[in-house]
Amino acid sequence: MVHRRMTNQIVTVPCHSRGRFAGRPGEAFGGQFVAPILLPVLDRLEAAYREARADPVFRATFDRLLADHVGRPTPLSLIELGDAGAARLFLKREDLSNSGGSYGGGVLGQCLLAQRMGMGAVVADTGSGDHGVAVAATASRLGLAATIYIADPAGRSQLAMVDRMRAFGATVAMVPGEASMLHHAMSGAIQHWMAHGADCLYVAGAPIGPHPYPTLVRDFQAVIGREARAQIVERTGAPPAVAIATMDGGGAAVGLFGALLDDATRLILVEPEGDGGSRSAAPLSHGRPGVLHGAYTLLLQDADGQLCDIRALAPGASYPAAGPELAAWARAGRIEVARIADGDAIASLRWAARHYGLLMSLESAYGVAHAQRMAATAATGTAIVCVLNGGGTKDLPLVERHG
Amino acid sequence: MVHRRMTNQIVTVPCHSRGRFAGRPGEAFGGQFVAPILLPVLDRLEAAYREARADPVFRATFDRLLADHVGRPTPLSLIELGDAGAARLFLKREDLSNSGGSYGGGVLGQCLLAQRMGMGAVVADTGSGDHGVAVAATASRLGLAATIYIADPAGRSQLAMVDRMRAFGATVAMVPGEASMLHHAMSGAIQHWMAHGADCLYVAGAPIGPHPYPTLVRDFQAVIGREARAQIVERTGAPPAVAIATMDGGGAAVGLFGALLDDATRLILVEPEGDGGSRSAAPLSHGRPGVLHGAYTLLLQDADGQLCDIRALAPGASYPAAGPELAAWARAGRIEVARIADGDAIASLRWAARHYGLLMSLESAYGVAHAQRMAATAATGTAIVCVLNGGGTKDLPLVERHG
Amino acid sequence: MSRRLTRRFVERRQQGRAALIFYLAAGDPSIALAADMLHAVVAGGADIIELGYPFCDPILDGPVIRLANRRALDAGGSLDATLAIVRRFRARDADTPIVLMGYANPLLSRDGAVFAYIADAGADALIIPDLPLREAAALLPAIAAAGLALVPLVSPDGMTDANLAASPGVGGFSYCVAQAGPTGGAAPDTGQVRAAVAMCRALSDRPVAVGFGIKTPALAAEIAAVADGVIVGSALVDRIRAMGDEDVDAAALFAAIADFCRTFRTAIDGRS
Amino acid sequence: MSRRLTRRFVERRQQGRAALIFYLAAGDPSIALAADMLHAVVAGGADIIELGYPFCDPILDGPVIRLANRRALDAGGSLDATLAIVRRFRARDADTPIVLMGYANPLLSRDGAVFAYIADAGADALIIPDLPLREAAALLPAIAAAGLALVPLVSPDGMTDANLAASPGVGGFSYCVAQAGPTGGAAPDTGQVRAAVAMCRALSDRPVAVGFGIKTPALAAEIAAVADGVIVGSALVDRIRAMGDEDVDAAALFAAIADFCRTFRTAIDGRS
Ligand SMILES: Cc1ncc(COP(=O)(O)O)c(C=O)c1O
Ligand SMILES: Cc1ncc(COP(=O)(O)O)c(C=O)c1O
Repeated sequence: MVHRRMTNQIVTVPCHSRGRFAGRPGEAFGGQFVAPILLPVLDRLEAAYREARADPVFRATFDRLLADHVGRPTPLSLIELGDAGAARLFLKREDLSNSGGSYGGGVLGQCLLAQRMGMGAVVADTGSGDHGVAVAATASRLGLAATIYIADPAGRSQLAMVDRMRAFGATVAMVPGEASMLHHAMSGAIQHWMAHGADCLYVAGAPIGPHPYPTLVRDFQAVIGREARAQIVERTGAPPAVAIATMDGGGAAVGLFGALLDDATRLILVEPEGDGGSRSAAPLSHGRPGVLHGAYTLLLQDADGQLCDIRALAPGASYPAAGPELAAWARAGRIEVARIADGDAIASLRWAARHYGLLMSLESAYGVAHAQRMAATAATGTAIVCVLNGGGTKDLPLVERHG
Repeated sequence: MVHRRMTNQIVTVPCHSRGRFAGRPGEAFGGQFVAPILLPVLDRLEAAYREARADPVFRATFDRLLADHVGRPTPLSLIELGDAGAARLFLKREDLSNSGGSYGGGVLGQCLLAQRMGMGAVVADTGSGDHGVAVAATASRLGLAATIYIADPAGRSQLAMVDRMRAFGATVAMVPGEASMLHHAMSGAIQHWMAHGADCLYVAGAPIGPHPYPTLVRDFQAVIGREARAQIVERTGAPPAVAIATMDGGGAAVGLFGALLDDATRLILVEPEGDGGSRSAAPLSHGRPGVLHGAYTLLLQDADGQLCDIRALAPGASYPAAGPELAAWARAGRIEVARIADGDAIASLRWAARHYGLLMSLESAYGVAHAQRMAATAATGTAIVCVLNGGGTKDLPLVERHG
Repeated sequence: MSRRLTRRFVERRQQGRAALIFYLAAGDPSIALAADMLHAVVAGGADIIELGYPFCDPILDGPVIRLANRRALDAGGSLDATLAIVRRFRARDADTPIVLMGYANPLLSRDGAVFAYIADAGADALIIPDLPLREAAALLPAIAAAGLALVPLVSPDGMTDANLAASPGVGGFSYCVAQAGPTGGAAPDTGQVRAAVAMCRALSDRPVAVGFGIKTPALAAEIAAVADGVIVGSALVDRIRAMGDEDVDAAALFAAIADFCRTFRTAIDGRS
Repeated sequence: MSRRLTRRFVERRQQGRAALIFYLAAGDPSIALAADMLHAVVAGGADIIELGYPFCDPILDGPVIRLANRRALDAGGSLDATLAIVRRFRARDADTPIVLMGYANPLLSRDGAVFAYIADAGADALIIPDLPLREAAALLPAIAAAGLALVPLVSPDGMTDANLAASPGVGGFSYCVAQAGPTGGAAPDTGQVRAAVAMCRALSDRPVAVGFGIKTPALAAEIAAVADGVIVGSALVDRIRAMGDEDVDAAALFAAIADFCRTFRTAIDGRS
């Protein structure tokens, strides 16, 4: 009896009503695969969100702090591609927000929920540091204590991120010895949360984790897509022909795409292909369904169900799973999935720095590399929007080392 | 015959028609105190600017790149001061622009002029690194070669700034062994310029230097004040009661104040008082007239006319002179001058990080510290705007060391 | 077969003794020694074995068991290897129930025959900490059909999804989690354990076994006085790790492990 | 008195020799030795001395002269100290013109009597590289009234503010700057210098002295063939610095400096 087949999941996919996202016929991603101790916490969170969504005061507070704390709206930058017959490439500048990353809306919404639920603390994990900084900054603004789990940082750039989190008053917990693997930091944060669920909310940096997290993150991040859509309509008269985001957890992607689902826009999620080996961080392309951190979704795993040891070049892209809703959109054909190799992303990062004075994070560069590729063959004037998840200062030592 | 009197300058202050700013009666700051070799370059620059200002294409290009390169408009953040009877403190977020500092407009305008004059290169000096990064980024966007002079950087944060400049393709020249003194970097840049004046434009980071630089910088930076004024009118119905900027060269100050001169707004320029000793960077408060880097203005100097060896805590605030127009405004009573000690600025930086999740540069913190002080006694609802010159990541090691 | 598990609790209750349950990771420190390791634990007085199939991200576990999972994986451990160990154990022990413990993904990434395959190897029940009843609901028919039982976990502050606890396929015993943090934590407060056990009894008639943080024979004895079973994990795993640092042959290893388990057996039997 | 300077150029022209001008920083390496250092330079054949009053930010100067300014400041140098040195020099040398060279700020931060004070000390003219004629215009009456002359600098690519070059108070000679960069740079091209000198002659009847980058007797001789004066700065300053590293007494120092200057004198007189 050999059980090494890669297809044919358990046919009766676990399925209850809440937090499920339909993929192919019969496929439902999401769920709440967590220790029973977290279920009451998740149920409370879901109820609080339902209430908050209907509460005009909550919505007004959220909008006010999007402006006064996150620094929204973020700009949209047109990159001239030289050639007169070229496509128009617009970059949605999430790097120019208060904490310098694309996490502002999702973090603000979740922290406001923690406050509404009477909690005094939040906990989060961070790979590149951007999400940790966003959580630390927002917790500071709302008077919450924050604990941030990060893989023991090696380079000086990551140390600068830790310095920032500490300046905001956060406690930074280093998860030792496990390279830059985001999912170990996440496990640390979730363990912390399990031990302090009554007063402490886990704040997700991506639309991953158990229900209701993917829904919360999608809804709170949707401001990215709403702004981008309005900005592009203002500048070109129509929604974009193409929208592109990198799959680094998917917080920016779900935010951008969420507001464009009803348009004719092609939505393209770009996965880091790595160097073809252990660096591939492409769960939508190469994963199969399974459970990680509370969600049934597409995972990079071996035949035994062990997670692949991803060592993606971009520290923010080393999560071996896709968010369940993104997995569903991809399986259902609503979004396209592309892949870009590390070398091409680095070339794109350098190109933008050298020719446009724009230093983007390595995570973002996978999406921009794909956008460049599409722009080269697209019809004249085609409007392509790509979200920049963050700034690249932190990544320069990495890029240097890549040679 | 003793010539140690600190007052009684040469009564017939050198005076020609161009680039003079009237201070007290009989006082005229500015001028072109440069080696004769630079005069034709300055004359060409002045003529080019006169032409450019009248050219709608130049203006449209400037406006387009303010949006698509600099990422303007920058947000305005309201900081809730807790207390219901408090003033309203608005921060103009220059930190949330493409290069993360308040230099975008001035640098863009000057680089466009270099391009218009057919030059292929620019040169600049930088203290904190912010101006150097802005010049490197903008030169990259416009296809100009950039050389940036910086005092040999010590800390890892300044190294990160150097990494950024290099990523944009700039050549970074370290001025050795002279601590963090901006004016040595500036002398290096000016020497470079003198040797390459035909093809290379010096790009000023502050409204200092020989005519027409103070005027160029003021005009190109005015976008800061125009935006801030409009944003505050939109939110409060009127221009701000008070506008505050730190005197770190004055690029942000001149930009903010320039658009508010015709309002009833109190304009307050805050000088770093330091620890009372060699750290004072307060040329408006403690300087007397003299010539530095091409301009007749207020300088921190000894009785012999030697410049004071400023070792300001904030690397961007270690310039011993005020811009000539700011000096004139101060002497003429149009702006008020205040002073803040290092310790108070650091406390303010920490306060904003801890309570508002906002990490500002140390330079900015002098202004914000004064704004806090004023807000404490101002009438309910008084609108105070303070410009944030840049982000504080680079300054965290300094703040740490200060204890 | 979950009946073997139920029968064992009934026997022990009739004897007035609490059931002693040891957790260990299948393949730690070696696949070759694993079946004999289980026999040694039984020889030391275990009534039931909780056998962990290893996972790379054991999110409910503290450092001791995390590292044991890592060692087991490095030694070639997997769900298949775990079931092979169970088969070898069953060849010499048809009585001691084996509860398979592990995380959801290695099961859910298999096809629908996985539960039959597990039962066929000789395991009796399942503990899957990240498969709460609301998510297990759709799988319970297959679990029940295979003759297995999914052991429900009851948290210190109550049971969520209590409505599903009586479904076919849920059973074996109630796993009373003594504290909120990960495994291997501080010793639980006996008063709180007493309350938690009472709550479990109110929720169902199943036997109640208590785990998490029970690291000494004395504490095990205290808990045994109020519960139907006591579960010891990190303490045994840590002992196995410590033996690995000593240079002993297999026989000496098994003897030491049996001796270690016996200290718990003796303490419990002295009290219960 | 600028007449002393004018007279010197006339004398040299009549002798068919180019004037040899040396720059040094007042007070480098010591204030006490400074006047005798000037006498040594004259003994070595200097026709005119360009004496730098030190400034902390000598923006037109390369590293050699920057450091000399630093040394002079560290030794207590200042405008006052420089003028005291001039007074001491004048006590024994009433003939050699002294052109004071330095930056604008130490002058402009004084009161209006500063030019009379300078003339009174015995200096004859001023070179102020950051005071172009357009800025000097308002000061020229006071300069002229004190009997001084502001020496105009003429850049390689022409003269700006040429309309002001004939104003009273401008004079002494035309300073033909041989190259665009700071002092102490590479040797200028003789052909270019020839063209620059011709341009200076077309602009005014004043004698033309050439400076910047003239570091060897051979080059000085080549320039002397086409100009009325040759200015040597960094080469002498660097020699003074090098002597400071040797442990010699004052007499030996002055002798060595005089010898150094004489190599230039000899080379020039051999050619011009
Ligand atoms: C997942 C898991 N880990 C560990 C243990 C044991 O807990 P401890 O290690 O605190 O003794 C159990 C008990 O069965 C368990 O289910
Ligand atoms: C300001 C200044 N520095 C230096 C020099 C000499 O140039 P160099 O050092 O290249 O010989 C002169 C010549 O007078 C000068 O005016």
